[in-house]
Amino acid sequence: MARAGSAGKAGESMADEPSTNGEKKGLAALVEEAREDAKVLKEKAKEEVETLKQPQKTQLYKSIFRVKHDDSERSRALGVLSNVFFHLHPAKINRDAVRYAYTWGMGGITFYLFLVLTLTGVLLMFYYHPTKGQAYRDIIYLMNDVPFGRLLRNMHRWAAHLMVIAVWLHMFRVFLTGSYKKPREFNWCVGVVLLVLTLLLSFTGYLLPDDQLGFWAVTVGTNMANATPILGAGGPFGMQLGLTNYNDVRFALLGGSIVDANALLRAYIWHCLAIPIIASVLMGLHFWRVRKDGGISGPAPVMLESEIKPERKI
Amino acid sequence: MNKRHLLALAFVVSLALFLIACSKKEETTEQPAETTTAVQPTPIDQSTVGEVTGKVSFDGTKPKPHQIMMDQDPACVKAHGGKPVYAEDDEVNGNGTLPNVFVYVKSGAENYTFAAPSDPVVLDQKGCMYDPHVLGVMVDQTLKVVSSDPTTHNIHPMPKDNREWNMSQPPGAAPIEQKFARPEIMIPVKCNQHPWMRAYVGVVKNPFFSVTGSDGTFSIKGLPPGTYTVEAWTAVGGTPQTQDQTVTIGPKESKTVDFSFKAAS
Amino acid sequence: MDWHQLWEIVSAPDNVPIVALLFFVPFYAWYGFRQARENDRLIGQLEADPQLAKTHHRKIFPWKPGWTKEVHTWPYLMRIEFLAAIIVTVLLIVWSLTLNAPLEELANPNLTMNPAKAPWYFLGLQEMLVYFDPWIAGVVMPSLIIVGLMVIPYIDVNPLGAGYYTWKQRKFSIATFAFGFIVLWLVMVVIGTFIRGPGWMWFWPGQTWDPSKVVFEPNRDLPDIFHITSMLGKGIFGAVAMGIYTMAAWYGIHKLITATPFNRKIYARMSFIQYITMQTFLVLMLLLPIKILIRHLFRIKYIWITPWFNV
Amino acid sequence: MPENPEKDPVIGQSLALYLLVAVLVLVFCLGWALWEEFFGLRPWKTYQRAFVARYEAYLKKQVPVQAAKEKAIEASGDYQSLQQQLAAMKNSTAPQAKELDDQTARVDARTTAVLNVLTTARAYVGSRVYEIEHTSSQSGKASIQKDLDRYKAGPFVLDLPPAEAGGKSERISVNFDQLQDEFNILQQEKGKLLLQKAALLRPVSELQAKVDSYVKDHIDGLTVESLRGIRKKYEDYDVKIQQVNNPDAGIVDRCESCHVGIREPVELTRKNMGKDAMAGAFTSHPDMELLHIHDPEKFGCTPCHNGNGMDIARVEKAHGHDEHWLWPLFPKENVEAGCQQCHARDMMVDHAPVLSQGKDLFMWRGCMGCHQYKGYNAEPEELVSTERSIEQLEKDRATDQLDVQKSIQAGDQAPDNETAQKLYLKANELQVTISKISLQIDELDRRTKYLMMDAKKVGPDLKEVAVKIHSDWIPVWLDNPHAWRPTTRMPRFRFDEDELQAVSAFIWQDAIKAALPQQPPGDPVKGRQSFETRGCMGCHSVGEGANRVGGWFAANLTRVGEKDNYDYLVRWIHNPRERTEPYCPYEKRDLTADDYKKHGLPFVFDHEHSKCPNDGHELQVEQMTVMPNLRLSIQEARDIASYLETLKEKDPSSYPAVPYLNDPKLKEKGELIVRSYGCAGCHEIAGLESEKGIGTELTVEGSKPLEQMDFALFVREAEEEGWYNHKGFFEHKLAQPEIFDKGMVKAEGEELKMPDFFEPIDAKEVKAIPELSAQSHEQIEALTTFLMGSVTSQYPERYFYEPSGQGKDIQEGWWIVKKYNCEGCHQFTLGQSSVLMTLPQYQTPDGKGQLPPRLLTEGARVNPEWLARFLANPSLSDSDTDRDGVRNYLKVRMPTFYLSPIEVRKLVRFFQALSQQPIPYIPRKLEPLTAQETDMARALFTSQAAPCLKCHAIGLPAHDQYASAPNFLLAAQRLKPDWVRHWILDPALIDPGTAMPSGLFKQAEGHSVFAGPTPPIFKGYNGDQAELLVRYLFELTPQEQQRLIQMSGKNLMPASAKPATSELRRHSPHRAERALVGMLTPAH
Repeated sequence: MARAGSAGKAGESMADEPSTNGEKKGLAALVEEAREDAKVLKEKAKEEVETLKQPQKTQLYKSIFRVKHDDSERSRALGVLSNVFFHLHPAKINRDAVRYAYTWGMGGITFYLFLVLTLTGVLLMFYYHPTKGQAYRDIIYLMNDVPFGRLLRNMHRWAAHLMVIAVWLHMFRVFLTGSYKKPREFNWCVGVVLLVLTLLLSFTGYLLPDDQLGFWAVTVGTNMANATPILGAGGPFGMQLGLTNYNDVRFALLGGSIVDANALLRAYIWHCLAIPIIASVLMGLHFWRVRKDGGISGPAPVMLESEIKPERKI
Repeated sequence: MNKRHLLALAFVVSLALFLIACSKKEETTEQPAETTTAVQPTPIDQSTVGEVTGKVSFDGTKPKPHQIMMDQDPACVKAHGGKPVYAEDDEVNGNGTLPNVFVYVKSGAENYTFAAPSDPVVLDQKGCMYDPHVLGVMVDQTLKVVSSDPTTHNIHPMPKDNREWNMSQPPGAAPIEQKFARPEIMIPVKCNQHPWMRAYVGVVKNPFFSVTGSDGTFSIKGLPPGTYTVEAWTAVGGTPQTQDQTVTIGPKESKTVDFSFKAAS
Repeated sequence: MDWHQLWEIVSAPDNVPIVALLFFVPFYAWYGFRQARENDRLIGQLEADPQLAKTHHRKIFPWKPGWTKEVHTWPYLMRIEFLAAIIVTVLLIVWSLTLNAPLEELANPNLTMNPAKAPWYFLGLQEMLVYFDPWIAGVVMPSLIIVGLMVIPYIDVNPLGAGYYTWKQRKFSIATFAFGFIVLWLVMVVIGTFIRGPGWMWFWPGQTWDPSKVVFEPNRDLPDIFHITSMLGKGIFGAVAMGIYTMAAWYGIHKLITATPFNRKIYARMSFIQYITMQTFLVLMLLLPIKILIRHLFRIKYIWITPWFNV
Repeated sequence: MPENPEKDPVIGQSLALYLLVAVLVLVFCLGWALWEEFFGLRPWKTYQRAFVARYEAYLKKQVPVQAAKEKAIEASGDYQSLQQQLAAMKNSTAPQAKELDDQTARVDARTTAVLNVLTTARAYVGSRVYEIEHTSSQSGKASIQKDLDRYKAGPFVLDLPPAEAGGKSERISVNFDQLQDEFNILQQEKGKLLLQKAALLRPVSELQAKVDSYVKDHIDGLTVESLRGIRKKYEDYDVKIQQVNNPDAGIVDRCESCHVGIREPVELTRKNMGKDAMAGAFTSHPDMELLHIHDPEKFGCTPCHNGNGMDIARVEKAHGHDEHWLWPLFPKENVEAGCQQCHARDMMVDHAPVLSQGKDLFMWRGCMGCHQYKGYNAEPEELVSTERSIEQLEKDRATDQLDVQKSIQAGDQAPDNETAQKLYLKANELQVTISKISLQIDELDRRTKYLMMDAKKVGPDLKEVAVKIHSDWIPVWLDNPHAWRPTTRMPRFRFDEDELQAVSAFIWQDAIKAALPQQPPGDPVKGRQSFETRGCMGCHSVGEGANRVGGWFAANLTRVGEKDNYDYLVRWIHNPRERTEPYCPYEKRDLTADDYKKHGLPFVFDHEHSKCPNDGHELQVEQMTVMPNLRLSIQEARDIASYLETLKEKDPSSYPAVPYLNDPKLKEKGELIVRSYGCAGCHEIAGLESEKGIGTELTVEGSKPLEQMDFALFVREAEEEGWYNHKGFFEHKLAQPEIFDKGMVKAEGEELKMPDFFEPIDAKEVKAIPELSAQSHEQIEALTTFLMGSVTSQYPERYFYEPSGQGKDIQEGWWIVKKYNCEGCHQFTLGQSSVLMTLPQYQTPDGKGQLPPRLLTEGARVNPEWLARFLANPSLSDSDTDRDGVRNYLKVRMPTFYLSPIEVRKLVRFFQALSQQPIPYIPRKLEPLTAQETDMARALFTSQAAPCLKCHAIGLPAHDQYASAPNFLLAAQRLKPDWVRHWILDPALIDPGTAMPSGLFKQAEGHSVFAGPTPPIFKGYNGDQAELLVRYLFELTPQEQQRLIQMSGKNLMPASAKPATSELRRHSPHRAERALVGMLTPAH
């Protein structure tokens, strides 16, 4: 308040000035003064327009892009290193590592599909309520009313399928090239967990439209959980341990003994929240390990049988 | 923004304006109203018209005349002075011909339109009987029902295709005037108070009809040249029956068509 | 032949990925093995000529002196990544525009779908339900698969073949993996999708999926053939049978991993734990095809019957 | 670094081209996605554009057509005179109106002048008042008040324009209050002026409105103005989704996005909307009236039509023809199925003849015998629940009685009086409760009796087979009923020879053995007369094939003589409800004379003697047939039976003998078969009375999942041929139920049980759908429609048609009307025709006079209490029953249906509701006649000109032989005075085609006056003459009627009347008809 008051006073006194000194200077002087100011401003503007011709030199540009983007070695390296999205990559890689024949590109495609799924998934969440009855209606609504809704849902569905395929092929390639061998053993394990998570992601999404297809697929799936030894009511030793359909592992998964409203909600939470978070963390780990384990495994120079070194004992 | 961008923008804007200008609704004009005039009769060249005449004969044993018992209404008995009255449908003329046969052009005249005559056809109730027993009217021609009896009648035509009506007519009341809008062969007319009373009205679209009289002959005049189906209708013996014949008439020609009915079994 | 039905199954939107898989997997298998063959040829050359082995750059990809050994990620890798991303996007959009994601009737617990199928990637497991009890097919087996996959790096002591395609140097491990992945997983998925019809019955491609089909499925267990009727007898017999199988399989696998001098060399590098682990997983894995064969050829349901579980 | 001899393939190779191509393809894909979004998935845009274009073109064509019509109307005399009237009125009021307008303008000008000053002043005063209100100190208030008062004192100067025409402007100065007054006065003045003007112009504007709407009211179609209005609307048409959204019922229907013209006020036909397939989508709804009943804004489209109202991306999808959509559009021929889900309670659904037929057929064909369906055949179920309630109440009563004892005992021994009183009170309360329960049980007992009266079976009682049927005929019939009697509703069970013998033997041996009284033969010629005129043919027919004449509801009687005993036939015609032995549901057996003898009772059982002598339970004392008792004399029954016997084609003895009928072994086997085929669903069979229907319940069969329908081996075929749907299943099942056994290997007795209701035209040729007659197809279509509509609704129940009050009465009434085939003789609505109306003997003028009364306004016509009496006993007499209580002059006779009071009540309410008459009926009080008025009425009645007594019966046989209308003596009890008044004024308005003539009265000076010459006594009478007659009729006594007859004397009945001749005339009203009646039945 005080500030505003003083500012107001200052304003008043400024406003008062011309009325007191005005007589002396006269109108002509005032006009002259204003013209001078305008000239300065014009100069400045001109200057700045000139600099706009080289946008990469502006403060704005520099604040975002820290390095030059030219063909120099340094720029190319920095371009990767200084970019949070690209710095997963090393600045330089083995010349043959770019070869598609070796990598099949499946790891990258899987990651890309994950991004696509995240994007489309988030958009789908805007229109979806994980409640019985409403869920199905939402899908109908999505298919018929939401702009690009049909495309969105289709893309989400097919990207998920494609991701499963890509993951499998990725694993196939990694095995064929023996890339899980020392020092990449642990990263292979992370990969296996990611594979399982991918399948679970897809599976939990299956139920969400709440249609016959998803309902029965999930029923079949969770009935297996019911048969878990020791944990499921229908599995070996389940009965002996006093398990029923209301306290076994399937009940925990579904929040009930059948696939119903609770199951829908649980599937939704798993699908949209829990698994994506876990998968993201593990993905980060996976990529980080790739870097730390010396980049991608090859193509490495072939080794000969004669070159096998004797094993180092612990 | 450089010059090229400006140009492009200008182009797009002008294109849009042009399109808007073009899409303005075309002027919607309505044709002037066609005047639909009342139905005009088809002109017929009176110099070429022909004629169909004929005789309707009766074959076989004459039906036994049935006496009508009017004792239900003394006024009716009185009107006949105690003389016995017989049903008209049993009548056969002395010369073996049939009266009360309705002969009309059933088809062949569809291409002509005719205006209904302005004079009404009269149906009288005399001595609790309809006079005439069989009559023809044109579509939209007035049927005028009068009563010469001192008792109340009601006139109740029972058509299939036209609208049914049933009007009471006390003695001395004004004539009832009605029209029939659709052709129909034949409309029976009855009086609910005197169940024996029966008349038949033939409603046709053309003026080519005739009812045989006590000589059993008929004649249909004024027919333009052409081929026609002529039908005869009779209720002789109590059961309605019809017969068809085709006849071709040249200009100014006169043809004879004879019918022969038996009593219905 | 019921072509109409075959077409309906193949063209069902949700089955499209499997059809794609039928093309992808052979293609990439061929793609990988072609490089493996080249590598093997190179290895042969180098083994024959130690001199060359010292100078050669040891890759099948061409290399000339003077070429840089490393390239910048930007743009040489990234451009490929972008290209791949664009192609995948195009593929997805086209796919999404032409095929609608399936949406069936509202879920109705009173109306059982016939067949009620799990998502296609789990159909291999569902197929296992035919041969094993749910707890094995649905719980034990997936766990074993996951654990089995994870132990691979730790039991594969062969130091060769890291970072390049080769067949010659890793015959056993590649054969085993290919068997597990292609035969035991993908083929089962394909069977589950295309062959299993209503009532989870076997229909050859082109056979009409008739829900009312009736097949002869004798409920016969291995002990029954030997006329063992008592529960205890069945239990003991089953344990003995399993024991015999384990011994035989163990012995067979052992023979296999010590078949060649090279194999013996690798075997010598293995620790005891590694050996036991490997044997365990391989014996269990082998149980699968054997059980399938027994089921299909001899129509035997269980081998080992106990009051608590059946195998 | 050495020179690079070769280009490095990794670095050197450019991917630019690939990237470019990929990006281009991507851009193309994005474009494709956009196109798909805006056009590909929006085909309705094309539809709407096409519609707008075509509709505009059509309207453009319509304008001149309608303009011509308008011109014709404008040219009419009525319109011209209206116009002239209007012009004249306008001219006459114009100067006054102008004067008023001028005055108003002057007042306005003065108001403006005042307001100029007043606005500022008011604003100032307002602000000062606010300050006063919000100033806290009294002194402050006072000072502002002072300031304000000074301001108010003014002066304010006003420059006012002249107040009068030609007056002068004035300048006045006023204070604030005066200023305000000035303003208020001016306002009032203006209000007055406006009122004056309105009063002046009201007649003008009323006439103007009449003129304006004249063309609209008289034109056929729309006026040019409204056509232009529509065109204007469509000129700026915005292409967008047109949808009905009713969140309450979950309806989102966008059907109108393509079917744009469905609700347009202009009737659009396929023809005038173009030639391509699209034109079909643009037509108007074919039944606009339906849309008025079911507002589309509330109901949308899919609740009636099915389809997928939300998905309009493809035509097939919108119509719900894609897989996995549970509610595909109903096909055109079954479109009425959509009515059923909300109209399940209606037996008769207006606007839905096919569905109504299907509902009726479900009952008539006996489907309900095997298949449960909610609402059908409710009596047996209700009977069971009533009996259960009685049992429960009896138990309660017993407990209460014990409690009474206990309470009294406890009271007797109570320590103090207070406690004792409490306990005694409790005992008393319980005793009252017991009485109430006892009364309730009595009521329920009576209900049991009524329900047993109303419970009917579709087929005849098989217990009577032994006394009724020639035994040799039984297997002939069972083998193929259609072959023996093509029109029968008894279906063909596919029995093989063994089963046939077993079933025949069981039925024969299971039946009651008794002797019937021998009947002497009657006169077949008279019998034929009776059969053709008494009304038998409202339900029954005679003659086969093309010669068949008569109703469809009951059996064709041509060959009845080949199977039935003459004695039984006579008993049946005399009283079809007569039973040989009563059935006791409690003991589950038929009682014999011995049971009665044991208790010293005569073997008499009827509705008055309906309790079991053994246990007091209600008995089934009558045949469970809907056939009524015509109350014929035993002689007439013999005549009819004799006549029917003459129609047979061959003698019963010509059937092959069946010696096995008495084989007891076959009986056992037969019983199993009869049980498994559910024969007892339609027939009464000894020992199987309480069998349940063997079929599936069909109440919601239409929404049963297809997978659960037993297509057997036909799934593939059905899919390929396009009938793998509910419609296909129902049609095939109905046409040939055994089709789904085809190819199946089944053990004996496992085959499908449903019999063949429809016989193929050519039985030898085996086809998926056999060739059936057109009539069979029609019935199958109707039943299919009914079943397709029988669904679990997805809409809230409050959307169902479940009316209360009169709507409910009508709903319930139709079930009874259909159950007893009332429509065989009567007409309830104008569109519907009774069976009798279509028969040849009723086509002639005199024949029409012999038809049973039409019941178009029955509820408004008759007193409901009288109607209840009449329905219970149409003879209206306990002793003389061989007559009709109202219309004894007709040969056709209203029979006795032995309706229970439940059904009588429902029917009475039904008729009252059909005519929107309130229940209970409180008669209008009629003014008693003065002596003068009585004399006048008498004079009118007996005058020559008044024909009333000519047709109306008066109770004298010599006169009544000519009568063709009911006796006036009935009027007071039977009729409602208002109806009578309307009736005598113009009967044709109430019952078009009636024998009673119109024009008996004319209107004069606001009264109705007799049209003929009135007797002199009427001179100077000012009252309403029709009302006078009504009052007279309702006061009419037998004595008064005698007096009338005496007064009429000769006019009514001439001395010459000879009963002999008149008798002859009475029976042959006109010879033409007599001849026709003879032609009816084929020569034999």
